[in-house]
Amino acid sequence: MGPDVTWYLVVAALLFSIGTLGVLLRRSPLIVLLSLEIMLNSANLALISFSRLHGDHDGQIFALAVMAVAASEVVVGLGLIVAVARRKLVLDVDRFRVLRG
Amino acid sequence: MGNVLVWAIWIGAAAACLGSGIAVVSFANPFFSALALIGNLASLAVLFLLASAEFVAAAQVLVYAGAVMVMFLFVIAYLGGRADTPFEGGPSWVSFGAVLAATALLVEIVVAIGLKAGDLLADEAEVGAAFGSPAEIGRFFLTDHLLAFEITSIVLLIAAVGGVILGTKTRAEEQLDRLDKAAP
Amino acid sequence: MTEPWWISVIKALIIINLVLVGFAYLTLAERKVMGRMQLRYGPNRAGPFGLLQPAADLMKLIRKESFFPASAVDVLYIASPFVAAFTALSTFSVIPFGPGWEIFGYQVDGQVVDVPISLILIFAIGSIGTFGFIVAGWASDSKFALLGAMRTCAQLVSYEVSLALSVLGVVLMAQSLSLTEIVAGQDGTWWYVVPQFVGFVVFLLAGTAETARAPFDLPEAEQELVAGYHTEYGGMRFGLFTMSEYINLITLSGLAVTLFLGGWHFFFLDGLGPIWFLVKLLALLFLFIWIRTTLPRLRYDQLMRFGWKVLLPVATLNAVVTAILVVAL
Amino acid sequence: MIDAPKVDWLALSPTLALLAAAGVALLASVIGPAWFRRGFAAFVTFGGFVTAGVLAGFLFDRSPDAQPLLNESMTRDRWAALAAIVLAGAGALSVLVSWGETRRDHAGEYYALLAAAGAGMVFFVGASNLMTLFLGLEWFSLALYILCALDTHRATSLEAGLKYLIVGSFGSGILLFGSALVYGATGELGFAEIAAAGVTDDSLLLAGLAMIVAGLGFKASAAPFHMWTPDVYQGAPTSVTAFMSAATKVAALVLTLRVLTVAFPEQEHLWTVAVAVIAIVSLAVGNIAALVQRDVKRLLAYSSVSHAGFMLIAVAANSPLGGRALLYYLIPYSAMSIGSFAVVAARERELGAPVTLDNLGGFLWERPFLGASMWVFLLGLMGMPLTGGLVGKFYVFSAAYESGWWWLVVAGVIGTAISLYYYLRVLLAMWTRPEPTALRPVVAGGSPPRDPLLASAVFASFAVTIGSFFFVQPLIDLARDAADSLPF
Repeated sequence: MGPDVTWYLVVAALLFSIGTLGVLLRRSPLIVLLSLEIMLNSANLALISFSRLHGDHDGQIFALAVMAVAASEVVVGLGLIVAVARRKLVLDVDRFRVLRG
Repeated sequence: MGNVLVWAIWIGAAAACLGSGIAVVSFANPFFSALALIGNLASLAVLFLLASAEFVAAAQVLVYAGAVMVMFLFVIAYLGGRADTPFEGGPSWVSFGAVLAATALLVEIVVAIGLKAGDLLADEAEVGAAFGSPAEIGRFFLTDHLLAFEITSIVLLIAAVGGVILGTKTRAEEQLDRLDKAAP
Repeated sequence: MTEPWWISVIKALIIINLVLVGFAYLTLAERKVMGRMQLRYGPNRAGPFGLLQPAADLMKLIRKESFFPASAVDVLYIASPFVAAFTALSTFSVIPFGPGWEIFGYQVDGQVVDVPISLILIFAIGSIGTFGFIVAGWASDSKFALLGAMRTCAQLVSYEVSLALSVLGVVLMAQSLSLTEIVAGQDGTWWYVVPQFVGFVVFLLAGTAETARAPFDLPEAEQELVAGYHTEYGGMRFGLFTMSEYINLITLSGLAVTLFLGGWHFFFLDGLGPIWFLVKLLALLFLFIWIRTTLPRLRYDQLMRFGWKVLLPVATLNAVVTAILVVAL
Repeated sequence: MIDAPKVDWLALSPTLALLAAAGVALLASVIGPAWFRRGFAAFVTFGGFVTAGVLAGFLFDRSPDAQPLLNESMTRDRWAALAAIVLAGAGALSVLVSWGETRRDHAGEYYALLAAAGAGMVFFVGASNLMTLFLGLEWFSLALYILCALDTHRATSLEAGLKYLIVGSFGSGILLFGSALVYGATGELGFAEIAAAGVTDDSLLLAGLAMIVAGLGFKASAAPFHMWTPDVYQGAPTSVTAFMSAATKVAALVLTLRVLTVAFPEQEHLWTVAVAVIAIVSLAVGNIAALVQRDVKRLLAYSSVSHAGFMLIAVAANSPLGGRALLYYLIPYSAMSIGSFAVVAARERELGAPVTLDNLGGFLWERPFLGASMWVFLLGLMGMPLTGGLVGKFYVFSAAYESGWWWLVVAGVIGTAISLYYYLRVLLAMWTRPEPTALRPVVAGGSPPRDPLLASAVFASFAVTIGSFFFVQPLIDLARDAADSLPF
């Protein structure tokens, strides 16, 4: 037997907070997107370890659906980043200052 | 052999997973971050395998490594130097708040898990060899979770449409470009 | 009876070496065949009939200076050829080449490892191999290499979809993702190439594009891009890239044989499994060389249009029709 | 062989109608000739929304008892059906508002995405397990991200899209991790099954619940998860803002109440307090930040944050009356919100510039109909008599009082009092004629063309805003029937 579910969950929680930090701290939208992927993946890890714990497939199915959703988010996010770069705007989340108030 | 080997692989994968996660958020260059994320995804796939989710593990590598990360690298290479942004300058109250929020989140979850660890998490269900196999997953996708399956496809379609829309240059943009060129 | 682990290791070593030798002589064969088709001799100086040519090439590549551009990103520049070569070599391990034998009381399977989702595994590992090419082009810090890498990127992603869909028909008919079961499904009946002829054709076309062979060799079109993503590579690092490309071709042909051409089965003398596998493999490789010598390269936009607007719909239609027929029949 | 699961097509029909409309509009905007795309797509999308509304009405009639479908993937009940009717109405009005937007590229795709987002929301309100909840959320969110960024030539639009995407995905990431924890604690995904699992004071479950509430708070743009709202509302094309402000709020709040009451009845003492706190923070942040705004779209965005606070009071009440109040309030709120953004859109098209308090001068006299309607909408948002806003606030407050939340009532009243100030500023700005010297230069080509479709949308919103005051009883009866399908 390998490690029990608790250990998986600790890894998932750590990974989730790493991703959260990345989203909140980084300014490059590309890296923010990458950090979002980490967040979604940590949730996947939690889902899969719980699925193993309960011995039913729902968690794994959920994880697969999340994968597709993550891919979709990346498509739209990258499309937006390319469109922003095409307009020669600065790629910096903090320097989007047109809209403020 | 079995037990020690599983633990060794697990520790290796978990360490790689966390290490590459930290690398993703701390590299200055998005290209390196993306490469670190590939490492992250691969080590997660190993963890999935150890949690008897073989199909999800394979799909993880196939979907993420095969499609998502290629797309990422393509865009980063396409943007070239414009993709680089320096790391946060000095500590601002925003970053302080972010660290605080993330730490609070982490503590909350770890405490929750820790409290839980005693009773429920210890006894894992017995699963057969077919658990997590493509046949089982497929059966659930076509029966209990049919709606989830269909919605997934709709979400992907919307994303594809969005990618095309945002990726093409519109006439309004071309007009702006012409104005930019005309201006000295 | 399952196979002891040390037999797997020995078998893996043998197979890797066989594949490497196969690669070496594939380069020679390609040059010879191309030469003949173009009314030339091809290499014929090193050894009888030029048979030592691969060895001579190897010596040349190894003895070359391993330089790299000053502005290249060291770690990635050095690592990416290894990634490409490693993934190329490892995919061959799940392809079954024989029925499995009992030798001196030990079970020896007909493939290096047998996993129930071997088909997905091949695609997964293959997709990791893509990164070798992309990262190489980016890390070289050279215009041509970067352009080549981005073309590779776009082309591989576009054609991978069709490749995966073309295989779906076979998976539906065999009702399994395991290559051994797919081969077993073709034993004593029609090979899947007959009911899945469309799938086979799509697989070959998409496969040609996946391995970036002519007429789809846009990523390394020498007239436009010098040598594509490996422009800045020399010596054995270049050799590793070439090796991974050829080995990918061999694996792809092996996969085509397994999926569509009955694997190691044949109508008679079925006991000669590996021999039949090799014969089919060589025939397919010859076909690929033949295509390369005869067809001109596509233009880039034609390539993309063909991939998305012709190959993908055909592959999808094939999969859908197969699914309907499998359910209905 | 796998037995095909039984699908209740009627329950899915509003969603499917909108999806079909999206598909047809998308195909037309790819295949059809250029002149044909926009009109056809708009027509089909409008038809899709109307059909969806009619089908949802039929569904409302036919499903007096809630029943779970497809292993609890979704629920067929009156709660979802009434919300779907409101959503369909909001969508149809948004199509009318969008027509005047002269977009040369992606005009067809715009309507297709609008229909797709509507389909997602109509599905989302009926979702009843954590997986379909997450997927439905992403379904309409992705469509909205794209819609926000559709004007790729405007920096503000791109910025709005990117911000919305990042913050929205962050919110759904939190929601997802929360769902995973709840799944871990109970081993179930379906709402009712989670409640039936009988896990009460489990730390995993509570952590998950907190994260789910936070994740939904992002979508409902409740403070402190509202930071994207002003930027996105301001940057997005105004017709999209109109749709978002009404429909997203309906979907998010309706589902919030469903998931909280169905899945977490045992934790009621915790989540009601959490929701009440979020409601107060939203009221405070929304109303105070709105005081200093000069851009009308931003002002309305903060006003929508404060309204999220009002509606969360109804959620916190956790009673049949609260559910009734929430659904009733959403009807005039959607109309007022779409109507006011429609007027802003009209003014924006007239000026070719963002609408601020400064360039709104004399609007009431220049465009009497639009100006007067705007007055009515703003009075309704304030909660003045003769509009549904008053009745809505009254019901919300009485629900809160009935459940013993008297301090929520006090907070709501204070919030309303503060809000008078900034709404009155807008009213006053429209009333005051600009100085004769400050006359704007005449726009080339004379006054803008009349937009009868936009005017009819404004008229419909106007009618609903006023009508919901005079026809309170039938609407409340509908809302009561709907709220009865939730287990309070």
